[in-house]
Amino acid sequence: MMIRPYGDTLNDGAVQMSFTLPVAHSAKADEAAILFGKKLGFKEVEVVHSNPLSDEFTFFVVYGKTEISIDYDKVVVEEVEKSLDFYGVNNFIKENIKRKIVVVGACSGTDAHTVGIDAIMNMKGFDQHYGLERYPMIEAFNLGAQVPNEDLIKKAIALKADAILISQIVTQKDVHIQNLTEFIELLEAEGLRSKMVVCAGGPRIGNKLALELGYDAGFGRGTYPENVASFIVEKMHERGVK
Amino acid sequence: MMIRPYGDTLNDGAVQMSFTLPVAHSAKADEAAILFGKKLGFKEVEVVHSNPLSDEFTFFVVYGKTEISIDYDKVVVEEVEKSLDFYGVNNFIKENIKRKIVVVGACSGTDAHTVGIDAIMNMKGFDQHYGLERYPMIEAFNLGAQVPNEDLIKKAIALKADAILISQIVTQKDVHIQNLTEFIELLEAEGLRSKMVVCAGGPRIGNKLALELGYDAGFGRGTYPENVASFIVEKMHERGVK
Amino acid sequence: MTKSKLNLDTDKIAKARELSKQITAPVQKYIEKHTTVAIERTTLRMMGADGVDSIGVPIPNMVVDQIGDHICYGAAKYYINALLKKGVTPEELNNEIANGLDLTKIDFVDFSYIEEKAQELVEAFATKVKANVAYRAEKINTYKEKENSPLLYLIVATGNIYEDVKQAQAAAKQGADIIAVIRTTGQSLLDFVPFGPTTEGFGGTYATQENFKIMRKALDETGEEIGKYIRLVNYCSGLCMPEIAVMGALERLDMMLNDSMYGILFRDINMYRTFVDQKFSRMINSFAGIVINSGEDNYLTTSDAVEKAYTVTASQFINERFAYESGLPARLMGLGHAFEMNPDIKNGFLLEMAQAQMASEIFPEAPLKYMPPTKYMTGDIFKGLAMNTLFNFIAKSTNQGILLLGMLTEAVHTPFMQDRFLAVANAKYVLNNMADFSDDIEFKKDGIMQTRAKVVLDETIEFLEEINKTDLFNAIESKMFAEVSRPKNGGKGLSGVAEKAQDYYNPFYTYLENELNIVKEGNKL
Amino acid sequence: MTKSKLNLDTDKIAKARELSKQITAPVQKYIEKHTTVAIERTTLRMMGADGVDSIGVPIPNMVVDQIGDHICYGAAKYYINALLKKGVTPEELNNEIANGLDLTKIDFVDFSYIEEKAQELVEAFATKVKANVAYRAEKINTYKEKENSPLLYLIVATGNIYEDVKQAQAAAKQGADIIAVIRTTGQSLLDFVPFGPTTEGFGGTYATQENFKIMRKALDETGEEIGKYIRLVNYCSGLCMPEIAVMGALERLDMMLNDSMYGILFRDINMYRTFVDQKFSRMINSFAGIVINSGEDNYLTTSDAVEKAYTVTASQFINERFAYESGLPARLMGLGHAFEMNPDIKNGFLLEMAQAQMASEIFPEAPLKYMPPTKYMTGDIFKGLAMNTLFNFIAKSTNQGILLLGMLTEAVHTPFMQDRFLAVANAKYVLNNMADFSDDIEFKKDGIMQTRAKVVLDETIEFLEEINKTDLFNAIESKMFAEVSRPKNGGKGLSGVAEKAQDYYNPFYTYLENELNIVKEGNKL
Ligand code: B12
Ligand code: B12
Ligand SMILES: Cc1ncc(COP(=O)(O)O)c(C=O)c1O
Ligand SMILES: Cc1ncc(COP(=O)(O)O)c(C=O)c1O
Repeated sequence: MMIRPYGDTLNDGAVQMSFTLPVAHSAKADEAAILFGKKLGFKEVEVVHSNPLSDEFTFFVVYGKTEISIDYDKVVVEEVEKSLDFYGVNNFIKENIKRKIVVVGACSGTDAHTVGIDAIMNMKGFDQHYGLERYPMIEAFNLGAQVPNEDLIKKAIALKADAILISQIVTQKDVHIQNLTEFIELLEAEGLRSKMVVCAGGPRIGNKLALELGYDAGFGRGTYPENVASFIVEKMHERGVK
Repeated sequence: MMIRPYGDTLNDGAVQMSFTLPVAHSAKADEAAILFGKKLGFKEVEVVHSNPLSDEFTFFVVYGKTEISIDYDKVVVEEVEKSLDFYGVNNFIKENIKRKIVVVGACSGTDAHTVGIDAIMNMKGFDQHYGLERYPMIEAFNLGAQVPNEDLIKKAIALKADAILISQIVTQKDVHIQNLTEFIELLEAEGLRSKMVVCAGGPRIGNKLALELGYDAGFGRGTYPENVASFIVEKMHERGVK
Repeated sequence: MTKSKLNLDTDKIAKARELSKQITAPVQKYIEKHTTVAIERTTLRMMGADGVDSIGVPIPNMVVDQIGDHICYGAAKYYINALLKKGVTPEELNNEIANGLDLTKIDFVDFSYIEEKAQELVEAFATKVKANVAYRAEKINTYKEKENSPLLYLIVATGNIYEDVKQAQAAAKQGADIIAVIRTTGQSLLDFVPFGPTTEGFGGTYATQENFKIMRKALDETGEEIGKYIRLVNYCSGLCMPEIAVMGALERLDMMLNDSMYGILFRDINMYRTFVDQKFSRMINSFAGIVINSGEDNYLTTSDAVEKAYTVTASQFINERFAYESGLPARLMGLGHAFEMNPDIKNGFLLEMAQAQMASEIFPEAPLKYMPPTKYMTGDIFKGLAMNTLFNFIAKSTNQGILLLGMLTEAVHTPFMQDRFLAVANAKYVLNNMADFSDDIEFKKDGIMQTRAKVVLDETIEFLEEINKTDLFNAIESKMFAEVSRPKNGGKGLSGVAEKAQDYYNPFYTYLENELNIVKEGNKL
Repeated sequence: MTKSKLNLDTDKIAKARELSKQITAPVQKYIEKHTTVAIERTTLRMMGADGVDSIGVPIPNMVVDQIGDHICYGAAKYYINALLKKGVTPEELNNEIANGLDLTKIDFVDFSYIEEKAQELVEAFATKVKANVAYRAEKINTYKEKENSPLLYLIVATGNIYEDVKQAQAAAKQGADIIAVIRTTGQSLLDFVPFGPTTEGFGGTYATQENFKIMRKALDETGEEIGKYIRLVNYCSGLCMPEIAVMGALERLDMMLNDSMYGILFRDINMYRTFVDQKFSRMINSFAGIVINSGEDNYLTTSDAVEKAYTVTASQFINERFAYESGLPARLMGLGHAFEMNPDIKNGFLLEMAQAQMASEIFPEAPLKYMPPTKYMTGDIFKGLAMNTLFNFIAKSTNQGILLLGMLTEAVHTPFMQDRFLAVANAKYVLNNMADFSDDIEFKKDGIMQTRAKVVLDETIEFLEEINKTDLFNAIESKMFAEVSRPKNGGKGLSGVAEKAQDYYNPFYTYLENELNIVKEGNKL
């Protein structure tokens, strides 16, 4: 099924955009915005608003209609779409792994945003979903924020971790990618990569990106503790971990 | 000079978008939004928000970065960028045309939005800019709204119009294009096209569009009376009208 | 009830009401003496006249055309006579008319038979409408607590009834309480109602009985699914005002845009025609429990909202009076006003709040219809959203009844599905976040807001006095409303007005007058 | 001054102030007895120590390293001694240090010469800073009426000082009154201040003296162009708190994020180190007429804003007390708080307004710094914009001093240029549109807002009493603030604290104590 955006009629291809161009505000600038919209593949482009941000920059609000469409049937998501719940995860561990599993998590590098990893790991959890610490079959260790990659690995070894959870919130200049890559390289250097389930998470982290960087999975905005717990235990089971 | 959008660094190509896709809200839908963004030419695409609008539609807020750029030096605007003011227009007429000119205007077809044409023609004008009725050298006739094309032409002939101004505000299903096209065809059928300066205007009307439809000029949002007055008199002069 | 914040002088309010009564009295006299082609077509529809002929002319129009000048006697007896004489059902009769039957060519039966049959037809009509009223009341009662307060009103305007349905259902799921199907541009000037489902309109969809039915069904379905009664709105306005009222009564619409002067001022429809039509349309709306929405907001799309605020208030008083005269109770009066001041005005928010609060204190029982910013909306959708946020804030804190949600793209296009969603989300956020703000504050004595309301009320009274002096017809002619002049005998539709004959006969009109306890102007003293 | 809306019990407010005094007293005692590497480096900078050696170590750090344990005598005399002995200017001395000169290897001159030279250096420093204060005062005075009220505060955070400049100038032209250059993540944990212009930071730009200079110049230029004094902000926080204060004093910064406990709680810096450093940093800020911004908003990024509102108020009292003890007048206290409640809370707006109004009534002279929603911002930029709109509304109607503008993309990225523009436009619209709203309303007696403020004040007092019972050090250790525990001897930087020797010498500290009329804890009774 080919789909394209819907404004008020099927397949009208309507999209709202806003952006800034590094030119002074003028009729020419408006025209440039239209041309830019056309180059993006819009057939009809209207600059419905523009105003100067300074002598050298202009802001535009633009509506466009495009004939570009994508084949929805061909869209593939490598996403853990279904997930066990709190009880499901604990039962799954009891039945299949038959011992408590150890999960170590941290917000690594210079990143100091603990709220995300806390939401996943702390007792209290998030939005009425218990965190991993509350799972009877999980021993969860939340190392907090600003944990250097080396320390995280050391700690994981010491605690005999089955899984490592890394949170990365700051993404400016791709600092998260550098940091996540460094971690995996260190882990591989230690020969531990295949022994642990390793997940990354954060609002700008997708499953795709995480896979590309060598992680087992990535979890974005709106993740609940059971989503990652469920993934970990199924992955462990799949790998035959006992 | 090649330019592209600016988010917080020159040439980062950052654009904000929002649109709706005709699919249920799901991880797959998010992925579809990303693919759509990529197909528009964005290298990095992030769905920062998505939510269902109904069981069959999902709304997305997306940020993307593109390498698509346009050559600003090659942007051409056929826009009356400079304009005489109230006094300039009157003097120009006195000096060059040497008689009062007649301008007839209306909001035509089924369109009932008078505010725009009133802003241009009525005494009071708009935003402290006098309307054409106040110009000593212009005889302005505002026929109001919902004027059928035939009536407008009849009236223009009767009043010996030098210029006709047409306002079109409603644009849904391109009703303005149909209407503007019909008018020009009628005018040509009457053999009058070359005898009059004909301008279209309205918030969704650009100069480009108007030229394509066979008008002498088009005037969009934020037009002041003197902009069109100035265009009319210069055009008349250019055509050697006395 | 919240206690008064504005400390308005109740004597002044009473004075304004008294003036409106005086202003509308001569108009009422005129109304009583006249009928119109639209009223007669409406009466025909109430009896079952419906359908179109082979070239699309509606049966009610055909009948009225046949009757011609004789509509001064009322169309009812012609149609009833034919039913009796032919011994057919209305459906059958409609078919015959479509095929060329001329009702004026049929001999009359004895009038007592006509009266008897009329009784039956009136009852049949009344039963249907009463069933609708009961159904609505029950559903609203059952699902009461899911309703927003104010009710959230959203428009659909695709031009295609089937697309409208999709968008309306989505809007209802998102939280709308009310769906208005915007009418295509131009329909108000048609002197007939198009027939059947339609898919081609500009800036809106044709109002047809079939479209009403389609949308009603769709909203009922969605309503059941989400456990809510979704109200449906259309336009009871233009040259077919009462006809659309009856279609709405039959198809269980819940609200109708219906103003006593809108057509005159904004569509250049003749004033006599409009006044006569609006009365009957309101009687029907009242009987069908339909909330009317008056159109004071329209003044502010051309006039300045600060300077001309008093015209809004004056028109509310006049609309109220006309509504009472049509038997419409206050709880069905969705009197209109709008948030249309220039956003650059210092303390504009206070002036808007004063105005909205004033309306709410003067018309405490009326479910006021509050219109969002439109005129000062621009392509800057982000600014527009902020304006809508403050608008929603005022709506809640001044206890409005019906909140017409503003679209961030108001200046750009008729709403996209996502625009509607963003509007509902915004309203829900604001309404909940400052739910009891109004109860938690008082206005400063003689502060900006109290003073503003006082000034506007004074101006309103002054204005009503002027109108009363010259009379309403002359006032309209002399540009006193909306800065347009409408000559008494100008505009569309005057030829459709006829003076009633002595023995004018309209059993439905009479029935409704009785049901609604309407005291005729003539009988008043 | 607007009269009280909340009707708070003034005895309770006095009680809270008295408790804070008791709470900070033992801390003051500790502070008086200690110095830190940062204080000594600061003192060195005040005398002219600056620059870096070939591997980038700053001169002040080199000197303090050389002195080692002897910083208990103060670093000043070593540097002054070297100046005298070598007969060089500070610049020349810095060069020699960079090339390996060890100050501790130089014999001491007679102490009276040192004191005499110190006098001269203090004077030079004071003259510079006083000139800055005078310049700022004059400009602000000249351009007064162009300022927004509250002042609009915008951040730039590109990581590159030259990009920051572009964005800052654009923001100023759009209407910002204040520009804050956000600091790169991680800098607060560096025990030195980087040197020179920098172009590589994450989520912010390094705070260096050169970066300060570059931005100051750029803003002065734009300010002159648009006829406004643009205030510049940076972070006087982390392990180099007082050093950055002095850099700011010299480069005419106008505001500094500077909290008495932020570093402890949110950066895990040792508490003793922080308390000692913050005092000197505030003395410098005070002398330089720099408004401090405290960081109470940070509590709410991890704790719930409804439940833990009292921690904000308590911290404001504590920050206020510490500030007084450092000679900082109320007019320089930008006490912090934030609009961080869950937007889904019914009447959340009222709770936020009560909190903001309370801060404003308790600290009437302080230019309160009001932080926008961040925690509940999502990728739904349209909802975010609405939240910012209500936030701006409350800021204006509760008379906040410094309005940190919210970004609709808060949950997405550090601000784009257009985000900043939209924020200013929104604030300007709201502030103007409801300019005098606050003056025009009163709060209902014992209504939701009055009750809420009363409850929070009561909770604050209870909380302060608990802290007072256990003492502030223990309170921090036992998780009473921000739900984190910080052990007394844990965290970064404790090794940089030293007990002052009997003959500790710091002519700058002494000079400022006198200038600012600071009564020592020891001398109090
Ligand atoms: C709170 C906050 C702070 C607090 C952090 C307090 C704390 N103890 O965590 C404070 C004030 C200290 C702070 C500081 C800074 N912040 Co901050 N902060 C935020 C804020 C407002 C909320 C983040 C949050 O708590 N979200 C709520 C949680 C629950 O969501 P979440 O993190 O996305 O987590 C969920 C999922 O992503 C997922 N998840 C997350 N991690 C993981 C890991 C795994 C394994 C799994 C399975 C799932 C998972 O599950 C969670 C639950 O669903 C955001 C803006 C925003 N509204 O998002 C900015 C924001 C993240 N901060 C930002 C910045 C730049 C900073 C600073 C660098 C600014 C500066 N220069 O000083 C500093 C430095 C901090 C540092 N060294 O990292 C930027 C990041 C921009 C970017 N994309 O690069 C943001 C987006 C604000 C902005 N627009 O500028 N910040
Ligand atoms: C006021 C208004 C009305 C009033 C009009 C009153 C009147 N007497 O004009 C009323 C309430 C009657 C009305 C009705 C309708 N409206 Co209306 N209305 C508006 C509104 C709010 C403002 C328009 C306006 O006055 N702008 C101010 C003037 C000064 O600006 P302007 O028209 O752009 O004119 C300037 C320039 O464009 C230019 N210009 C314009 N014409 C010309 C001509 C020439 C020759 C030149 C040189 C320059 C020029 O100069 C002017 C000054 O700078 C807009 C929304 C908005 N905020 O824009 C909707 C809007 C235009 N309406 C709309 C619609 C759909 C309708 C209806 C069809 C709805 C319905 N189904 O009932 C009806 C039908 C009217 C009809 N038959 O045409 C849509 C149009 C959508 C579209 N793009 O197709 C809009 C955009 C609202 C929306 N989002 O749905 N409307
Ligand atoms: C009371 C009233 N009636 C009717 C309409 C629409 O009228 P028309 O169908 O004539 O465009 C409006 C406009 O919004 C209105 O306010
Ligand atoms: C008072 C205070 N200081 C400092 C900072 C920033 O600290 P850092 O530089 O440690 O990230 C903040 C956070 O916004 C703050 O509120």
